[in-house]
Amino acid sequence: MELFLVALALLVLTASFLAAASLVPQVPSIRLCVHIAGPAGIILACALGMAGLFHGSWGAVVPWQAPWGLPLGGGALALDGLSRCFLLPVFGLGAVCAFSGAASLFHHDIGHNIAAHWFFYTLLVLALALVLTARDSVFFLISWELMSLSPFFLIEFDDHEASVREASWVYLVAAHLGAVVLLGFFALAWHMGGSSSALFAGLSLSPAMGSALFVLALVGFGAKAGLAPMHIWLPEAHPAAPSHVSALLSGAMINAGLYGIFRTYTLLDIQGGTPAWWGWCLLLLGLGSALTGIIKASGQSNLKRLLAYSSVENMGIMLMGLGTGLIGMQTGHMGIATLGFAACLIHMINHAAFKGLLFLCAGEILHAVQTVRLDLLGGLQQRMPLLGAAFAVGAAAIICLPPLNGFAGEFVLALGLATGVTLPQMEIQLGLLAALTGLALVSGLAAATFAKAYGIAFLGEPRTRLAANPHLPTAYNLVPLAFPAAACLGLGLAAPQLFALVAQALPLPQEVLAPHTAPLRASLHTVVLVGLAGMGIVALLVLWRRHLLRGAYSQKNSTWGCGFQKGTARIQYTDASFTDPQTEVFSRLMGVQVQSSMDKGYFPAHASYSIEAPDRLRLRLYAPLFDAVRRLCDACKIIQSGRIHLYILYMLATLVALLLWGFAA
Amino acid sequence: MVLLLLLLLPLAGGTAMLFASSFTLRALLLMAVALGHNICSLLTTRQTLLAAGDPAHAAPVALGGVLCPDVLGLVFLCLASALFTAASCYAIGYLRDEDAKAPVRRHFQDGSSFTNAPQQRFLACLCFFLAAMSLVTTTQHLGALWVGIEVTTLTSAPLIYFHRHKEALEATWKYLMICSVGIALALLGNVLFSIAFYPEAPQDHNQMLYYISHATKAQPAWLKAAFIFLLVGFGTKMGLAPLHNWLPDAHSQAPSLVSALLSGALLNCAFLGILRGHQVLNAAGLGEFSSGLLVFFGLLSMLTAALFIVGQGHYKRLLAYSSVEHMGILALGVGLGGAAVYGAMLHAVCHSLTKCMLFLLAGNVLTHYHTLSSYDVRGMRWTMPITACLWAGGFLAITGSPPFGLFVSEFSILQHIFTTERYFVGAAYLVLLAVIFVGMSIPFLRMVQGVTPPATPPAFKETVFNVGPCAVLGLLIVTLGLYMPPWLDSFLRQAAHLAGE
Amino acid sequence: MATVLQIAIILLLLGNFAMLTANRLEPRIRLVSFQGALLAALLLLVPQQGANLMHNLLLAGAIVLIKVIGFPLLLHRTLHKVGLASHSAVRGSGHKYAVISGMCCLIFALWLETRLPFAQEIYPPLFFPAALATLFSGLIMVVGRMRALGQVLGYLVAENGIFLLSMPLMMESSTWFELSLLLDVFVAVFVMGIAINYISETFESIDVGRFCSLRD
Amino acid sequence: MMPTALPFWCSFALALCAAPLLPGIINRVKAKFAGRQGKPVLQLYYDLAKLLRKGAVISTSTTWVFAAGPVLSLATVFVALPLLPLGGFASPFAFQGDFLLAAYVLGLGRFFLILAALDTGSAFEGMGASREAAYAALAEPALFLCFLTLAGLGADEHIALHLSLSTMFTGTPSLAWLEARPEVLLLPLVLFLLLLVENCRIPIDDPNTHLELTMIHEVMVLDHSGPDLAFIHYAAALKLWFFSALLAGIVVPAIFSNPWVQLAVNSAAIAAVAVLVGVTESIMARVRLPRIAQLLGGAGALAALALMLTLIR
Repeated sequence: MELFLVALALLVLTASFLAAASLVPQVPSIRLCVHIAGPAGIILACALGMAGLFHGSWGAVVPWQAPWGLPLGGGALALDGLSRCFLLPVFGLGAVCAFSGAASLFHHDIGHNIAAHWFFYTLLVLALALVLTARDSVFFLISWELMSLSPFFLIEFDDHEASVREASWVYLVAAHLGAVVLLGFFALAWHMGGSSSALFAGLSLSPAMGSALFVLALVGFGAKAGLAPMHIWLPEAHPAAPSHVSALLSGAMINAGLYGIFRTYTLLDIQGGTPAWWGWCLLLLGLGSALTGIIKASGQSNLKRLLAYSSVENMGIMLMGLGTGLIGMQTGHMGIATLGFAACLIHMINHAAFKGLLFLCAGEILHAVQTVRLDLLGGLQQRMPLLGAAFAVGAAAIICLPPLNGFAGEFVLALGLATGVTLPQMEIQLGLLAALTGLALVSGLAAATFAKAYGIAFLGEPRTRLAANPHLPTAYNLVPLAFPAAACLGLGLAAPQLFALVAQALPLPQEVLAPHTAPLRASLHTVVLVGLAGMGIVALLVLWRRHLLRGAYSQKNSTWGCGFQKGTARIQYTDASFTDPQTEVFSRLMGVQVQSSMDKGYFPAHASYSIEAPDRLRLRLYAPLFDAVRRLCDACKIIQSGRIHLYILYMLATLVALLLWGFAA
Repeated sequence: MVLLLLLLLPLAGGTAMLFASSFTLRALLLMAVALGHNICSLLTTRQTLLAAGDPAHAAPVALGGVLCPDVLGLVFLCLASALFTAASCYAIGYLRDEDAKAPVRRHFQDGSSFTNAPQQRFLACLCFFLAAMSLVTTTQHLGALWVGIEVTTLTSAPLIYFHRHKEALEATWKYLMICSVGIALALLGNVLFSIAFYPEAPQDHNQMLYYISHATKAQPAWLKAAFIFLLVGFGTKMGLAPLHNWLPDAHSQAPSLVSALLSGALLNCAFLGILRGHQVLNAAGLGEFSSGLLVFFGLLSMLTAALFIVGQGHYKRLLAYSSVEHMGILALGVGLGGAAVYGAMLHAVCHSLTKCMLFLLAGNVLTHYHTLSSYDVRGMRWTMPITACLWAGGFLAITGSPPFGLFVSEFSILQHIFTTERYFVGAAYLVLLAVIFVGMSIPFLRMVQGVTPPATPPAFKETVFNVGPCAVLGLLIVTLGLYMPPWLDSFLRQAAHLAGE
Repeated sequence: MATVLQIAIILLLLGNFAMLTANRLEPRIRLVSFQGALLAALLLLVPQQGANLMHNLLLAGAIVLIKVIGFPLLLHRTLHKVGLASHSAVRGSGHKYAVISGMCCLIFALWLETRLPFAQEIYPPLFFPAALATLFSGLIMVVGRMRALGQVLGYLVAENGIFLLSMPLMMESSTWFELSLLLDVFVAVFVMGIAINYISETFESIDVGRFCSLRD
Repeated sequence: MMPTALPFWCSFALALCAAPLLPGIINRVKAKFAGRQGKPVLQLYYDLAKLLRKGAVISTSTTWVFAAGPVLSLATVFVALPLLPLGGFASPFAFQGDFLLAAYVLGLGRFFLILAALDTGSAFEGMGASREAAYAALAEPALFLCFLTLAGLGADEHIALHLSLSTMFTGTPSLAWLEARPEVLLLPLVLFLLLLVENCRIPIDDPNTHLELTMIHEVMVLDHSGPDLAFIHYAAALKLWFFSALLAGIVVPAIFSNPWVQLAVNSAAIAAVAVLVGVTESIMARVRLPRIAQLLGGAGALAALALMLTLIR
């Protein structure tokens, strides 16, 4: 705890330094100072914080009382297993993204107030750490809002672009609307518990009140987590933000929404047991988000939008885990509960690693080629092999391929769902198994989507001149990628250990857990062994192949064009054509808009085909809603007509109405 | 004596101002009035608080008991004093710049020519305005309070008509007419109070003390009628919907420092009038009646403000409507009673500081961009970085986001709504706050972000005078959002206690 | 005494209606000054609880000075300055509505009187509704009149109504306060007069119906 | 069935050795139907031997991904195969949820094969890659449903490893349908369809066509040559064995006391599956590409039906 507090103090210190530096004129010496001191402070603080997390028992609850100066609430903080699990990505990605951001901003930032950027970055990390440890409603809300607002200033970094302004606005509105629901949630919880910190000590509630709180939490936190109908800010904000920010937002910040839901559930004690529909609601919402996310992702041609939708998918998978855990608890099947909760946390940690990696890679692509539109990329693997390898690792991890880390979470979740076959009630069995089938579809589509993302962006021939001559990343740019890439591999091989760590954080008594964790750890050990064996086999095969080719005649030549000799990069498959078979199946869900044109005749000279998948929820639901409100407001503006007579008439009418109301009875 | 100085200092300063011919003299005089008034109000506050805590200390009384401040009034007095200081600092820079411009200027909208009112008269009215507010906040005599509020109208009308062009005149006329009529109704409210207590009448000038202590003997029907008239009357001045119509016009046309004072200090004074009535009704056991009305008008004001904020392109009108919203929140908080009253007191403090800052900043924007339309202001962060930074912060503050003071007050009001299980009120409150946030975010962000339009004059010099007061106010609201000094807490709690907690 | 009082009250009501129907500004100004005189008379006629005659006389003198002499002078001066003295008639169709609303207000005031408990006969009969009706007539004039000066007259009438209502409650200690009220109103009208001057200079008319450039 | 290690490893060795026979059998059956003599049954062995000796032509567009495709596709089948209860003997690696590992490991191989295809930059290979990715995604739910149905048959949490391939595919189902649970018979049907999809046989894909525009799997490996192509062919054969072994695990009841008899019966069943594939290929035409998705949907629906019927009992 002490180390953790020192880390927080260091973050505060860094933030105040940066705030001061951002207000003075940006002369070169100050810029240099900020460039070095800002990220260094953040990285040091994150390292300290990380050390603080591993200091002492993982599951132990360590409370602390911070000084508090407001008339409401209090400064209660506590570290427990759940907080530690969620803090892991915050500190890990916080440091890595600061490193990467420092490398990419060092040269590129004429005119920007870099100190302000790093200030808000520090604030975000600090607020995240506080959100995850706060044990008081007001403290939590303040931290939450700081955490929600500071990304806004990070997203609007390139605000001379209209799309960035639009995106930052969408983010701000979504964040605030979610926060408003949370205001209601905490005020209600306060009322129920009688004090601002009562919620965090656990509330005993009637089912109706408990469900009201649960729904408020689900909507408020779900908006942050990017759950399906409330996800629309994600695909806008991530492409607009600088990539190191997207990585942190996607890998660490949206987890805070999940944390909120998770924490809320553990704190609500419903008389007569948790209502059954909670778990099903979460499972359904999770599956819906996962499917929506991945189907939309497969239709995107902007890499960062694709990654953003994939975050929606992964949050959905985590929520499915939470829902499974709830169902397990509710039906008294602790094995399923253990697996579900553990899956949620494991996948959360793993997601931070690979999504952070992928966003950072996307940032390097943007830096190298000036675009992340897949149809303008290609051939980057040959030109930037290390970057390509990092992306390949991330892509393989995100589609949950063993032996990388993504597999563990999905494995545990699928196992939890599959255990449903042993339950006595048929409807629960069917529900869980249907969810598992959905999960299988999601993972299949994810594989197709990331095959597209990596294959179209990095493989084949460059589709544009810029992609053919990219601005090569320096070692400083690449080193930060090594950490999450190593985490993808390392966490995959350390899956049993990760599971053991996470198991200590589960909201279940350890004696209940014990009979269920041991077999799972054994299974994970086998998975790791098989993975290691597979790596061995691969190594052997590679050596054998090399041996075979060494003796034989080999040559390099251009790709065989099936008889078409004038092969150019333009005849390659593009992202639109790659998605086509899925589009045929899911076009309705994907909301794709196909633009194809072809000259008439037998030998068309010109043809083009492109697809776009704008968010229909945003275009068909939210935009018209906002528009309608605006039109309503405009219509009502007639009452301020500018005529003084009318104004005085309003007064007269109000007076008479009040007198009539007051004395009629 | 100190108490009397609160009144005499600005009066004397204002009179001297009429004869001060050099700019430096006027500036010094203004600063002297502001600082002197500040010191006097702090001393008065200290004396009153001491007297409240310990009977051995004598409470300050002046003018034969007409001036007899209580904690509730002192909250607003201190606010008025602080805001006046900020506005005076700003005024020095502002008037110096106005002096430097050509005497006959072109209006940036229709191109018609106009002149400024003489500075002596403007500054004198500013001082008289302060004197009137001091009277309002220190008296316990409803008649004197009424006179004070009427005088604020009469002295602030010339302030609004500083730039002598058509729109300003229109705004001034509307302000003058609507507020005069409104205050006339409030006067009737005073009369009805007297009728309610008839044939008894207070023997000295501490009417409030008498009314509160004898409230149970009064006629409830007359008290209700009196409160209705007070509410409509002072509500007009305070800007409760649907009586708020003068407010956006006057605030948008007045020089920004005047708007800041109107919004931050004057509206509070009018609210004090309503609070006095509420105190009496509370004491008479009719608190439910007055609370119900306050809650209703509070929500109605928030709704009206939301309707006008969404799609509002004119940034000073936007701020004015936001004042309507916040006055609604104040009324709501007081109407809800209990812990919400404390929230309302805190809200009054934080709103005044924030709104004053925003209006002063709006003055900077207007000076630089020569437009009141938020559509034509872009890229403030590049041309005027500190203003933009404070402007964006002010937007977050005024919409009640942490870490600013308004978050604490809005949340404590919300919390009390839920504690009293008025879930529909709570839902309406939250929905309206959300709509207002979305509505305000669009123009504010549009102004801060983006690329500066090509026609903008090259550079804006941010000086101590034009951003200094704003920065100090900004610092104050951040501080209040993170740390509440214990003395302020107890001060506000005492005020809330008086206002019917 | 009571009969005289009732006559005065009836005259007051008739004056209200006359003002609501009057087209031109000058007769309205005369009617307002007539109302001021009535006010002074009523002050002396209405039985009061704890005031002495000297004070009442002083106050009545002040009323005559301000309302009967001061205001008409001020308003006439403004009228001439603005240049509307000769052709001040406006063809308006709104007057019948004004009269109807005046009637409604009277009815409303009578209704309100039945709803309110009157302690120990504060007001003589008809006094309360008449005063309230005066207040409302004033407000209707403010609402219905297009010219700035008309609005000021309406404001004065409303103010007179309130003054009437407060009359029976006056006592020794509050005389200074009533005086300061009168002064306040006078200053208000003075400031309004200045504003009207500016309006006529700037807009070349004092028709505030044209004031609609500030709107949403 | 005792987890006897020796028969299992023998079955594994048999699989490794005999897998290239299966395409030979299929081709022979097809030739017989067409009234031709046909290629030798051991043709693939000759091909492999020849390819391993040859050099490779590697496209200048490619990177290490191109080489990784064949290697990984072979390695992953190597790894996935021992997770199965080969020859009806429980795998020594069996654990709860190993079916997930097997499915994802095969997915890894497929993923890299798709990437290798995209690495060439060829339009045709991209075409194949895109189809492979899409149809694999659709096949996955059906496969999982099959597994779950089998798990549901023996549904009892007291059986250790009830969610393991070794429990699912060692004769329980065949015993079950013998005990009047005819819905289990749907499973071989679905699995057979999945076998056709995963191994790119008619009516889904035609490995022998000369029209690249209609191919799926074969068109993906157009640019691979030499040892790379050998790896791919061998991996494909092993994968065919894998799916045939699944089918065999369902239909062959575990009633043999002698392990070697069981091994023999199992292997015969696998050969029979190959024959069945050959027959299917001979009597059916290739369906149009858009119909494949419907076919997979149908398979999923059948599997879901089987699952529900199983659960209701």
